[in-house]
Amino acid sequence: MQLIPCPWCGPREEAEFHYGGQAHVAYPEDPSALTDEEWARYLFFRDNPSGPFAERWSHSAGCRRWFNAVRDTRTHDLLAVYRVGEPMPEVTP
Amino acid sequence: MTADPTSPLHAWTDGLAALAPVLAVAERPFRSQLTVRVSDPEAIAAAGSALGVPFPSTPCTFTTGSGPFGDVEVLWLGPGEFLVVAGPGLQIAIEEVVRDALGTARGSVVDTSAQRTTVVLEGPLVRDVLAHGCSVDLHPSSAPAGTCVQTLLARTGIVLQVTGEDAFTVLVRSSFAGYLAAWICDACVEYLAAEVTAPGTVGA
Amino acid sequence: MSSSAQPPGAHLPEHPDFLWDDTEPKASYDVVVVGGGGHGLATAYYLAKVHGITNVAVLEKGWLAGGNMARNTTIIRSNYLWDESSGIYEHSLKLWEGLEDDLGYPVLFDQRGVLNLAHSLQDVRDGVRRVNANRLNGIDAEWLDPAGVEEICPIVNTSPDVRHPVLGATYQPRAGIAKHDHVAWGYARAAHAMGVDLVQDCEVTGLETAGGRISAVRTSRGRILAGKVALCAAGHSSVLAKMAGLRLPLASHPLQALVSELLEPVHPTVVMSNAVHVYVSQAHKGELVMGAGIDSYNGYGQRGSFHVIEQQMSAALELFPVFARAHLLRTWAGIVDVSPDASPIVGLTPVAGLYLNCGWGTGGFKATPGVGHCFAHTVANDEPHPFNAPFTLERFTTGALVDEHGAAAVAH
Amino acid sequence: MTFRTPTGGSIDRNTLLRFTFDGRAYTGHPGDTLASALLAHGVHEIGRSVKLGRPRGVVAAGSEDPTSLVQVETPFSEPMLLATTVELYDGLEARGLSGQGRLSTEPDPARYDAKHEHCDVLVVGAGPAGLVAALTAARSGARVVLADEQNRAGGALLGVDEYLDDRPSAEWVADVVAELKSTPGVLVLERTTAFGMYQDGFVLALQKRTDHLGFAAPATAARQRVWRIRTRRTVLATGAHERPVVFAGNDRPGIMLASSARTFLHRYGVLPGSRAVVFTTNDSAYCAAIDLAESGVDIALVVDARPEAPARLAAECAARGVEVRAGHVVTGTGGAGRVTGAHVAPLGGAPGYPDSVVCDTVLVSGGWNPVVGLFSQARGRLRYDAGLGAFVPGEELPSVAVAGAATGELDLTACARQGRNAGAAAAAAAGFPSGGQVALPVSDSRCTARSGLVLWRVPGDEATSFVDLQRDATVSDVLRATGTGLRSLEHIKRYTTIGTAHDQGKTSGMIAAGIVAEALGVELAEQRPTTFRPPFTPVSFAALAGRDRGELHDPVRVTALHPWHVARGALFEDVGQWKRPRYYPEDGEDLHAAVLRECKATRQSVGMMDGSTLGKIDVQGADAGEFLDMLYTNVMSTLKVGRIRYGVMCGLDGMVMDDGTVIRVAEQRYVVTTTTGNAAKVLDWMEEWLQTEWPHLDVHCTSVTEHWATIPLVGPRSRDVLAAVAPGLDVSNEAFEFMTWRDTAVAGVPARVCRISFSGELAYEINVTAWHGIAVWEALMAAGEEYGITPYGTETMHVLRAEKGYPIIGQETDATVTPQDLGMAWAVSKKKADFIGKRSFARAENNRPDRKQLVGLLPVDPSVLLPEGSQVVETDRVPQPPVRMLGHVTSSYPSAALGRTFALALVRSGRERIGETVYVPVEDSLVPVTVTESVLYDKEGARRDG
Ligand SMILES: Cc1cc2nc3c(=O)[nH]c(=O)nc-3n(C[C@H](O)[C@H](O)[C@H](O)COP(=O)(O)OP(=O)(O)OC[C@H]3O[C@@H](n4cnc5c(N)ncnc54)[C@H](O)[C@@H]3O)c2cc1C
Ligand SMILES: NC(=O)c1ccc[n+]([C@@H]2O[C@H](COP(=O)([O-])OP(=O)(O)OC[C@H]3O[C@@H](n4cnc5c(N)ncnc54)[C@H](O)[C@@H]3O)[C@@H](O)[C@H]2O)c1
Ligand SMILES: Cc1cc2nc3c(=O)[nH]c(=O)nc-3n(C[C@H](O)[C@H](O)[C@H](O)COP(=O)(O)O)c2cc1C
Ligand SMILES: [Zn+2]
Repeated sequence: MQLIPCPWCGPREEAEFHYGGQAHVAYPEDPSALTDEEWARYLFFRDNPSGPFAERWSHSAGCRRWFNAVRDTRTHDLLAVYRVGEPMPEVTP
Repeated sequence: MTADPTSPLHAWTDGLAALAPVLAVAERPFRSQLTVRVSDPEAIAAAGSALGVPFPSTPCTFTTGSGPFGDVEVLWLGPGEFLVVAGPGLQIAIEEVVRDALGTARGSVVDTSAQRTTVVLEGPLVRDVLAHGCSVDLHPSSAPAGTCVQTLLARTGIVLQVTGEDAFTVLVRSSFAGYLAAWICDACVEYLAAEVTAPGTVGA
Repeated sequence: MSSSAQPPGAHLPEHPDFLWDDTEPKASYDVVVVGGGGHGLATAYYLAKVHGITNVAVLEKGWLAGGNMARNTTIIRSNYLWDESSGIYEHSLKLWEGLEDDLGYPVLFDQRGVLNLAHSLQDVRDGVRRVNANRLNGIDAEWLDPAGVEEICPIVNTSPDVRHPVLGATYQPRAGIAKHDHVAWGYARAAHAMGVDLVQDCEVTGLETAGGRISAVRTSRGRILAGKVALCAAGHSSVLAKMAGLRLPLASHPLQALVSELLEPVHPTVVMSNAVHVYVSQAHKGELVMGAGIDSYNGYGQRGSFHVIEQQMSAALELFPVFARAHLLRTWAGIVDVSPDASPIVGLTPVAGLYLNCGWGTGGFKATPGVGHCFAHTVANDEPHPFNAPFTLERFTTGALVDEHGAAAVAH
Repeated sequence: MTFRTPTGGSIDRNTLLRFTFDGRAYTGHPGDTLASALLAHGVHEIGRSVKLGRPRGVVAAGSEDPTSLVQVETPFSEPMLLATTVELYDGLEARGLSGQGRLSTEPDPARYDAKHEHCDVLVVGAGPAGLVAALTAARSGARVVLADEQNRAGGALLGVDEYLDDRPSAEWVADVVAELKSTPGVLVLERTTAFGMYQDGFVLALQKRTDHLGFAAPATAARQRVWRIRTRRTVLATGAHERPVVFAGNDRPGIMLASSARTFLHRYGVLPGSRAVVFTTNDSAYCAAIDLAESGVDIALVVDARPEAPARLAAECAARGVEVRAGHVVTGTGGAGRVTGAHVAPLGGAPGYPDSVVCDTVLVSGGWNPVVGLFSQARGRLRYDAGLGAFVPGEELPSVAVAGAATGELDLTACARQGRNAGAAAAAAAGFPSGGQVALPVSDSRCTARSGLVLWRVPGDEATSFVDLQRDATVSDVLRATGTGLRSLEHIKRYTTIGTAHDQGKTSGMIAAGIVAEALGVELAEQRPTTFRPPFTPVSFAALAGRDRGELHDPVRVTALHPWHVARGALFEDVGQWKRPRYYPEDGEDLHAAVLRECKATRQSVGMMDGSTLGKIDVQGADAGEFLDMLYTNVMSTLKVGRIRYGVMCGLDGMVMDDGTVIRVAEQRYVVTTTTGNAAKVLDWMEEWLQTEWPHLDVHCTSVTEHWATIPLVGPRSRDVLAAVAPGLDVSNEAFEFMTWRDTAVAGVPARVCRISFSGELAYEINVTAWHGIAVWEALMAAGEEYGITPYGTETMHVLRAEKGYPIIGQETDATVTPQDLGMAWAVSKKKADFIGKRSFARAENNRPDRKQLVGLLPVDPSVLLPEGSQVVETDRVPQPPVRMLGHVTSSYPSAALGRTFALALVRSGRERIGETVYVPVEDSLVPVTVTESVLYDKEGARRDG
């Protein structure tokens, strides 16, 4: 069970959180302007790296806030936690 | 004709009372509860002064105070999200006052009085009982009185307030209240029995 | 001392005295298969056997069949909902039925039947729907009421008073389990015997193209020229595809499983329950083999979180109270590549000569012979086999998904 | 004959415990394990091996023992326990196993639980290293947990007669434990095995709390507890396990690890036999030989594989008349059951020479394996220590330190020093500066294992040279495996099954690795050991399930009206975690009869149901309309205050996700309803969009699902009933129109009444606070009595809505269905620039003419009820599979209103097929059905206004 530092509530057990996959995938400005390929990319295609990964978590059983984290998917170590809207911090895995 | 209200745990009154002396547990039903969403500091301050209690500015805490609606607690539920709790029957009046205080600031006020019910737990074993299902560190050094966390207790979400040395308040969604009561009673089984059997027969 | 009668399952057939030789990679191959799991080995085998292509190397970054092949709960069935899925899984099941003879290896395919339990009225509707679809697709399938479930597996708690009572189940008698290592080694040995090189400790670190066509793979043991490259890297598919500039609609998650110590036979079949989240069988030696829930986050660590195992145990005891004093002996995790519609991606890619077999997620062991056969066809002919033709990458663009979780809600 | 020494051991000789093993009665004492009690009676044969059926005994004294498998039968049957870890109690019944345990068919009556514990420093292992580590950390003021799997602290000291600082080691241990237990913030956990080390200082430990009490265990106490420990720092002081040497016939009962025999002597006052051969590769077994000799065991011979025996120890042996033969090994043993003799020959000597020594015991020591399982679970890299012949921790981890014999250090004072350093460093790292040095004990021990020879096996009959005694895997199995071409230890493990048994290779894994390396001619330093995985020792399923069983397995959610439903005899349906009344049978009615009655009463007069489980979300803010316009396929911003609109919500993929009504409460405030199952999902969905994509929107969403009790009042007489309980409300059609709402008082309680209908009838949905649900429901029942008001359940609700062609999310939809497929193109805005799902409607697949569409099906024979889930085919004869399927039956009911059966189905190009006959295979027949529109009842909507 990972200990995830909620930016507001501090470290809490993973069971209190909901995973939201890759971070920084913005809803397209104008979906109708996209080709089917572009729309499919937004809909289904995500980075899936082995290593540091910027991803979203929601403290669903706590303060119910979404935030971003950089986690090393090889070790599951959380390298950084930051709020929605902030840029991804530099991390050294 | 006016209908009598029924609280989610009314059928559990005796069952919970029977947990004494291990734990003093009782439902405190029908409290006025309002979910307030607001981030603007001025509006927050205005709401606080209208109720006679400053809203908590530290995450995972609650504040208490007294004002036109008597004793009022404000619980931090999340950034810009608070639960205002007062005695029974005040929800409509408080909603109005808070809405006025927020003025044009972004925010919302919702009467959620019956959404959750309140269970008060007291006694020296309260931390032990809760530690069977709550992963938050409740040691006084990390959860002093005034702490208020939203977390899980076994398989239900709760809002947990540390109200005194060995006193906690749990707010639980009404539909989960029966589960919570059953869980607490079950968690106390061993402690209740330890009251009658010789101590030290089992480990910590 | 208890009776000296031999416990069933104590004597498993012996492995053969020779499996394969460790090979140094050659400078060049007609086909390089990346990933020495079940799928990679089966693909190499059918390339050699069916298509006569033997200048083939299977490159494995660790030890052969040490990925998900070493970690899965070995459930084999073909009772999927959609026609596309039934096609390839039933093709596979038929191959399973002849595999032992085909490979000359005791793969211990045991058709002990698989039950998928229903716990809600909607589960019942979905189950009946799937049974009816299966039958029309020529797949053996039955709908059982709780009494029928009890008859097949008496230790399932079919009492109506439990939290999630069993309201019925689908049953596929031809489904079952096999011994995963035996399957992999059977394919490896047979492929090796036909001239396929099995190269272990050889991690592919780069894919080279020339003129839009795959030309070579870079590996931890040097550069290897390749006429064609077939990716069979399961959990690592995204990482490999990225080497060729491809992005895949996959997320790699930890999926855990566990075993008990050896027990006298108690569980005659395979039971899966999606609502209570249990899938369990008793393997040949006597250990209870159980799959746990998937961990929600992406992870390449081959380990998951323990609360998933704890939930698994409480769910298991709801269904099987007799398991109370069985002991958890070992837990582990694999890395499963999950696609958005819970169906695989098998076929060509925009890079000529590069072929993709991935997205089997939590359920690709059962497909090993089927996909090996079809993928070999795809690679050999540069054209999908009819059974894998629906499982293109393009379906995510057109919307022609084969959504197996929405409708059937059963994985593995 | 007894093998109990006259004195000694930490057993209570004054108390006699009775037990049976394999049906024979024996006695023992408190403090015994089942193994020590059996050995005291000379019983060495515990069970038989799984594959070969060979007799097996006791090899080690602790949890690393590979062989002493028993089934404990009292007070409750439990399989596959080690006799060496079962503490004796009065009335214990057990029997030996042959490799497989048996599960009881009775339900386990015991309780189990879990507890969270937080600490600054966790110390695993209460041997000298762990004790000093814990005490050092405790003195600093840190919160400390000390866990040891044994029933008392002391570790290796429990099995020796060493003096520390000139007093018995037990006294030193007792002092440390006493100080720990009296230090606030310290928790000492006995009988507690740390079995899993995870991320971020999360350690799981299993405490056996009442097993040792046997029949006296209180039924109210949790028998076993899983401690979920979250620690900032961990010190692993898990010690070392003695390693055997493999030789022919090494599996016979009576062959035991030397240090374990010493433990049986000193801890339990039990001798392993009468005449022993000691076979060692290092010094430590000499102490066993000397101690046993002094206790009256005839030590026939000490066989030391090293070319030269250690002079001082050899002299001590000589002083006791014990012969030491250096440069020799045990090459084989004899005996039908228990060992009766050992064959001794020079190491690497000429064949044919062996000297047979009569004995009933062979004590073996091949060196020591640090217990590194937890360190490895914590992702610590291991390194091969050639001097030790074992893998040791090969790196430092940020928050996990290793101390004592677990590092490979075998000297007591050095172990304790490591413990002190680790304890101090851990406390300091957690923010607690030193609180006073702990003095390091000095031992009078004569034997340490360091100067050993690494010897994996003695050449000899490979087929009886057992590597994994539990799995019956021998040297010949290992060599067969390497002969097949396999190189990796992982492959060899799987080929031979070595290390996969109950003991997970605690004593066999290292040896297997050594033999493989020799066979392949590779360096062990280049081999990776097989992976250590949780649990460290087996843990019962029930312990892990803990209290999450029965009614606590998964919370049952109930509405405020639930007690009423129960009292009324409702039968319930599980919908997610909710219990919803499915129907209310009267006088022995079955489902169909009850539902027909409920439907009829509702359509003809008035019915009422509990709709409280519907999700309700309060949406407030200046941008609420804009927000809802993005989430719903139709337009919500144009809804007038006071009015209600039905809405459909899709996922990004354009598939229907949920539906419900949206009411506009005020200019900047809406309340939306969701389906019961999707309430949480929809709220999360809203929050996700608001927080991550559109934080600029002034919108806040708040769940009010449980604040309200919701009561749909349905049927032509609903207006009369409502009028009776809501005197202040003008219920006329003109004053209170369809799809509008009013705030009023119902039965004297503030209520929000919505005029919506999911049945096609005149209907009202009455919302009051959950507190008032029962009172208002009862008032409605009373007011409706004269009209025969009938409570109905979900089944009737389903029939009524199906007659009207209204889909149920999750029943008519399965994540592959669009609003257009449901015939709800009217609810999909053409005007809005965008909303979630819109873009996906433009994909090729969404515009295929042969998509499955929702239609009605009327069996040609009106009495035939189609099973839900049936498939639909085109032809009146089923061709050879695979058969082309047109779709499937989603809902099917007998209808009181239609006087016949009917169904809803998703059918390829369904709307084009209206009027056609298609076929539904049911069992072995084909049922002809006519495709119709999905709305079958009151197509004109005449009944809606009453
Ligand atoms: C716990 C668990 C339970 C499961 N239960 C079932 C079940 O009951 N039934 C079922 O049908 N399926 C099940 N599955 C799924 C099934 O195991 C997989 O779908 C299937 O094994 C995948 O195919 P594979 O055997 O080729 O994969 P793998 O065995 O994972 O093979 C992929 C190989 O590629 C190698 N590789 C990766 N990257 C590189 C590289 N760069 N260079 C070289 N080699 C590389 C890996 O090391 C690995 O050996 C389960 C999976 C898990 C984890
Ligand atoms: N004579 C020799 O050559 C020799 C060899 C080895 C060890 N020793 C002696 O052994 C002692 C080593 O001291 P130490 O403290 O390092 O080790 P120890 O063996 O004394 O103590 C280790 C303790 O850890 C416990 N343990 C192990 N794994 C556990 C787990 N997962 N959960 C809970 N408890 C667990 C064991 O029950 C044991 O009590 C020294 O006295 C040393 O001299 C001597
Ligand atoms: C079907 C099946 C049965 C298994 N049975 C056992 C077993 O009886 N004992 C055991 O120790 N491990 C067993 N394992 C687990 C393996 O030991 C190992 O954990 C797994 O292959 C993953 O490899 P890893 O743990 O080395 O990473 C089994 C695995 C599978 C897939
Ligand atoms: Zn939080």
